[in-house]
Amino acid sequence: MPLYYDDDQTMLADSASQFMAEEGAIKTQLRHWRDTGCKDGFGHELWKQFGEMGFTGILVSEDDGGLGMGHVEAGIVLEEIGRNLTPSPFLTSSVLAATALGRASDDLRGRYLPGLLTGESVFAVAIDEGAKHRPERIATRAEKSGNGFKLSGKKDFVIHGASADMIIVAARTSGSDDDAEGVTLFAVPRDAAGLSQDAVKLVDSSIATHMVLDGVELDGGAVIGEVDGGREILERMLNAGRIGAAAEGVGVARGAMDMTVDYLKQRKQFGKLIGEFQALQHRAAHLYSEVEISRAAVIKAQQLLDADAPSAALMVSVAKAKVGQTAGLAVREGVQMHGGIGMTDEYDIGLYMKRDRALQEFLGDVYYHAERVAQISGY
Amino acid sequence: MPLYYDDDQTMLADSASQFMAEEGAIKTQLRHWRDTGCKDGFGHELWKQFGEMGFTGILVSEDDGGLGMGHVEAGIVLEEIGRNLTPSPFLTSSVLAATALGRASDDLRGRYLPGLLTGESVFAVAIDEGAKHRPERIATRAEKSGNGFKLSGKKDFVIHGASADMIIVAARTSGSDDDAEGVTLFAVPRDAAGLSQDAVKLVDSSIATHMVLDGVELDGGAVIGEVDGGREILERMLNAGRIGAAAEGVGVARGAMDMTVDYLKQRKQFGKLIGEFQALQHRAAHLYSEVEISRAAVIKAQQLLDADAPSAALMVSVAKAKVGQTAGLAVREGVQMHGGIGMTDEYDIGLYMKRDRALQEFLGDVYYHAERVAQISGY
Amino acid sequence: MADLETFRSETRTWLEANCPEEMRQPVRDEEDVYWGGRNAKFKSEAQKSWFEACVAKGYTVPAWPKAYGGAGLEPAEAKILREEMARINARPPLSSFGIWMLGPALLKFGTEEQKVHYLGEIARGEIRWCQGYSEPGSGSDLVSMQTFGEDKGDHWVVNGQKIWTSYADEADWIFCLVRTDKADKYQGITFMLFDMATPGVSTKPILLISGNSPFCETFFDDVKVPKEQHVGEINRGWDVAKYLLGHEREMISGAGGGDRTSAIGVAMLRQAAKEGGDLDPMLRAELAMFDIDALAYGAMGEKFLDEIKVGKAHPAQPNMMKYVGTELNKRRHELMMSAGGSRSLEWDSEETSGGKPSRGWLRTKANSIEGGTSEVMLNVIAKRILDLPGA
Amino acid sequence: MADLETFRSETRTWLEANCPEEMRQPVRDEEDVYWGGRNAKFKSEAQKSWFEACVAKGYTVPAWPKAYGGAGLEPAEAKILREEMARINARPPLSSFGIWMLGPALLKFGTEEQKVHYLGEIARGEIRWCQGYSEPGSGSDLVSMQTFGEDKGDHWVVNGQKIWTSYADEADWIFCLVRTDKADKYQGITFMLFDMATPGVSTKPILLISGNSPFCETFFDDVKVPKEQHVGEINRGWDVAKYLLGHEREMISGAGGGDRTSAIGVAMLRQAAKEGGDLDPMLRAELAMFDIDALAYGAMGEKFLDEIKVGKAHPAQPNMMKYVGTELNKRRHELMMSAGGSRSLEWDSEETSGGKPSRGWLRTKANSIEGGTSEVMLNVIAKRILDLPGA
Repeated sequence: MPLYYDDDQTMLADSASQFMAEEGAIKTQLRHWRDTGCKDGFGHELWKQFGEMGFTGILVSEDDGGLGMGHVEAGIVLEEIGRNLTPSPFLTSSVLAATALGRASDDLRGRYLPGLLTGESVFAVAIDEGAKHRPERIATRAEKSGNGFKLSGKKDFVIHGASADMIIVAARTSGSDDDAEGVTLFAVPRDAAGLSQDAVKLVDSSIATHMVLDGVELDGGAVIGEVDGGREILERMLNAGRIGAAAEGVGVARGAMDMTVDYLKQRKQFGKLIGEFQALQHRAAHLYSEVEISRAAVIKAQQLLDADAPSAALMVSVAKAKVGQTAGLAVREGVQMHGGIGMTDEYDIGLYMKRDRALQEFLGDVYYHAERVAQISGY
Repeated sequence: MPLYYDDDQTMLADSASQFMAEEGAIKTQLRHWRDTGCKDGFGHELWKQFGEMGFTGILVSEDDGGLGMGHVEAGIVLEEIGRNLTPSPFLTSSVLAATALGRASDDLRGRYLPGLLTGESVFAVAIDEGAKHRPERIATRAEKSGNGFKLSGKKDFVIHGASADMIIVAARTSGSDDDAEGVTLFAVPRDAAGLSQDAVKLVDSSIATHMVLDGVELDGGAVIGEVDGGREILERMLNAGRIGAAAEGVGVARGAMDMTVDYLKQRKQFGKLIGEFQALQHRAAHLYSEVEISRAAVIKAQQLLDADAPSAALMVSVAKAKVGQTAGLAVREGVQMHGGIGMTDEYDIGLYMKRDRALQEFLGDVYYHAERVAQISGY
Repeated sequence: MADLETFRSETRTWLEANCPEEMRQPVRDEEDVYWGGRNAKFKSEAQKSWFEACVAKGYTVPAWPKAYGGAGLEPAEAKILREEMARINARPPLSSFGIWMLGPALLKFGTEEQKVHYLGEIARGEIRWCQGYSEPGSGSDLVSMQTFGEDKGDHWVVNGQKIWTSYADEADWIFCLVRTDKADKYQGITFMLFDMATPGVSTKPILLISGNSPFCETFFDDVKVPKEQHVGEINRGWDVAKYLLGHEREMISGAGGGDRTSAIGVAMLRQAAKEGGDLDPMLRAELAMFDIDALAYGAMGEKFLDEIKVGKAHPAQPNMMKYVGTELNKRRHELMMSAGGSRSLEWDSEETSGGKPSRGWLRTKANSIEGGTSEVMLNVIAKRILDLPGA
Repeated sequence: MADLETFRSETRTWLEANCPEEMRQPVRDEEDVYWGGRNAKFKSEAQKSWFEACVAKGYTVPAWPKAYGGAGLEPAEAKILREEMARINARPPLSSFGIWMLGPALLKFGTEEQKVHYLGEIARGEIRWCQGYSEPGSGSDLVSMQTFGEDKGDHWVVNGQKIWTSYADEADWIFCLVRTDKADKYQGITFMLFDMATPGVSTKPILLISGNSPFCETFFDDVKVPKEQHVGEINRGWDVAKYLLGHEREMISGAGGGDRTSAIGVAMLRQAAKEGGDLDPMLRAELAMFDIDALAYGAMGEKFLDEIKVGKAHPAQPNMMKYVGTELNKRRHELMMSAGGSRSLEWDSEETSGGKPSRGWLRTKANSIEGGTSEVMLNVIAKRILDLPGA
């Protein structure tokens, strides 16, 4: 499959680009919800518009009423989200949760997918336990209780957890914390007894929670996939989320770069446009190269995931790590090249820096994925 | 102690600088011995001149007829060696071997030091076993045999091994390969029965050997320090050698940088001196900064070693790693900024690149010392 | 040497007696810093008594002459005082741009009368100063500034706008670059001093990405400045400004040690362990590479200060120190954010003392902009140290 | 699609029958490469038979039209042939600057007569070509070249000097940039072809830091070149040169895959294990960071080739590929040297096949110089892609 967009994908990119620039713009979305102290950090109206556009169902099968598209298409939407810093529950709901729900029972799919498609529902995932992404280790316990389970443990960095109607929780039904097997995924309703969440605002104005599961009782129908067999779905969900975050990161990098290159063409110092200075030209050209390459890595990984290729996991980590480095470079160069005004809240470049930082951390940072590249490669 | 040279050190630097530029120049020394296919890779006449200048005895105590100076002074000579790429056995004989011999018996000191002082003798050290520096692991065995020892094993990267009158060999007298204790240092004469060396020319035109010890019999008097107690002297010798190599590396970096900055002021392209291009100016300025900082780190480590401070080992590794990165940058930028002619044997810049590579590897490269920094620091 | 040892033990005794326990802890936030000035309030009795003891002893500005409110300490003595204060974690009794910036300029360029008057006020923390250098159109190209002082005989009438004036909204006086001759770019600037309460001066805080507002835009609308209120000669203010910039760069570089030159690997491991985790092997490698650079830079900082003392440092060397020190500090905070993981992303949680990691990280991004950008530093190194031809 | 599957199986059968076992191993050294030309000698029977089978089939230049000695393969077929050859490690039957450089220029700018004549010779490996572009004073600033061809009616008389002419001492013919109008910098250059045996042509090999001499200085002393021996219009040779430079950059970038885009971590671990060692944790981290960049660049290479096929690639994109690809390759060899340790330092030992690691490492340093330096590539990206104002 060629590594550029086909006609359908190009059309989707055009409409996502237009939609996000018009409806999802920084001023009307990110700044608005931030400055009004919104408890969700995003707008439900916009989320419903996502539904009307069909974006919410990109990864939902046609049988379930979705578009039945793939990660390339989800990435197209995410890249535009990244460029415009549009706050939305797209990544957690339509990518992460949708991927897991695709493997769930008819009952769970019927319960949750319709709300997702219309943008009425918001979903979150609870994976991390501690400040770093370490999904290899899951200590949260789900013990048999009647014909259901009782969940106990703590989860951190649950993005949109407080706004979610349902949270997918990875818990251990057998084995010890570091075992690969014995993991089960649960669809936990927001109002489950024993579930409490402590919401914190993050640097990018998104809202995450620290979650405590204190004997949360669920019936067997809440299990996604098989009991003790959640690892495979978890991996699938994580890889979908990682490449989604990487696609959004490419958008962040491109947004920051475009804004900076524009600035280089406007700002004068020493009687010249600063974009005439060769040192800045070379740095901008280097950044451009890195952004293009990162984007290629992301599309490659998306295609491999869509093809269910064995090398997909490696390429997902390559892409997440590479984008992490590139987007980091883009926002650092962006702020530096803007000079003093880059440090002010009035200019948007700093917002790119903040979003990049949160996105870097989500589902594994550069270091986590570099380690994974080494391990998958066999060294 | 201030981190600049005092009057005596400044005088020494002046005389070393003049001596090396006149007697140790690339054309008359490195190129001469290289192009005539010299089996030593250096000139014995020059080595005797080192003796006449007193350089050979900088680290030899005054009681033993040396100058009783410290690592700062040895580093002054080494930096000039580095700038001029002067091939000599100074680092292996007057730094590494001299440091170990300083802890040796009267007998060994009497046997070997006079020849060192006059530049009649050349010494080498045999530490590495394998292609990487891993002195924590010593597999070469020294078994009790009569009132002496019988040594068996293999050593690699023995610089000047084939030219040396005596080689200091680290061997194991007890314990297993990875034990910290149980190591003993031996002064092995070149003509010891069972000792064989296979000389190879290295990229920088220096000559190293692969050494096989096949039941080399030595009497007890060949032991440097105490039996089983060699680790401390070995560490001391290695740190002396490492900071010496780092000082030489600073010289290599400075030599390459100076040559390159000069070239930037001469070569024209697009109707301008290439040194007028801001991108090259910034890279040169960055390189300058790195060289200055590396030099400060080296002097700091030398002073700490001279003061026998507990933090010396950490700073030695910091300096060796930092210089490794900086000298690598200097020679890469040097060749690149010279353009095509930088790739020719006719120009000297490539010789700096070759020397840097060998020096980087000697006694631990950037990665080895970065690991050591982490371990000594406690993480 | 014996004298110095005596001085050390006396200092230790004096500190023991005069520095309250509460003042022997690291500064945690802006609240803990005492800036002085007309409207200053002490946060605590301890802060007040420590400040007053220092003023009486001349220890707000220990190296300044006694005549100007200092303690007249020799460099070696001042170093001992610093060491002894550091030993017990003593907080600075007074923070002030008057001490860091204007003071050195006055010591070098001021008249005797100015020194006695202004330095005394600074030493006693009576007047809080701010700096008026940059303008919206003049950042790196500072000398292109346009704020103009029209000559009206015994006074100037100043009009224009400054930006990045630190704490201008809380300052009493400003030291300010004003163009007094439009015909000469370099020799047409005067280094003026005037009261921020003068009619026509107004300020507007700038909200930064860190969420703080330490800087202002400052506007001058027909501000009357008496003719005697300038440092150095009229139209020669650029000399004073250049001198101060060098000084500022040295300060920002962190060459004096402290946080900016220290290794962080072990601290990050401990922090990870507190969260029940370990360091990623790859992050550990990056930390080691950072520690190497930080410790090497620390050695350079020491060397630089040693060389300055005896006049061996290249006059452009502060630019190199500023460049490397600030880039290093940005990298340090990037790594600290990585090691801190999602916890360090929190913007206003209690556990992060109100987002200290993330706000601190964002704050460092200004390091390589303020006081001369990294790009300007590299230009200066290329030209003044490497003598590369002008582009 | 069915046709392509048929083509694949036919190709597989043909290769099975025609590619000798000996030709199914990686190229180990220069000896293993067959360059063709008047003085060419085959190293072995296998090399000869493989070459001849390919010539007969048009597989020395599979994508060229059959009329010019190629096999006239469609892009998709050519890709299958490449894949099938790679699958069995088949060596290229013929290496040649005629194939890589002159051929594409002739295909685009040549007359029909030139194509039949020169392309045929190239396809059959009869003539070995070299390239005359750079001059001692004209490296990055190529267009400033001075070699001059004086117009003598039916021929030019060429005088001047070229440098970095690859294998000029073994080449039969040269394609060469010659100034034919001193008044016009860009539109005063002609792209000429002439026989290296012409009186007045002499060459002198350049010894490189790798110890090899693949390049020469080439001197022209009153060399007579017939007027018909030029490609493109007279005085419009710069268009041909620019086209070829783009092509060369694409080639050097390694975008086509192979070594330059592959990860090395696992190979380095195996190599370390062979020496009984392990990877330093810090080196392992660097290798992982490298592998990330290499695999991402590999994806970019694929994307770039896909886009070129359908005309979606920015025309200046080869400059980006060249910049990144060559910098990456230099880094790859630095890491390979580190992983190889002291063994890789050996200059002529048997164990290193005569210093392959160190000589190969040194060779890569030219990657970012030849065919346009990294600095020139960055200039082009800044101007032609980012549209930054001219400096």
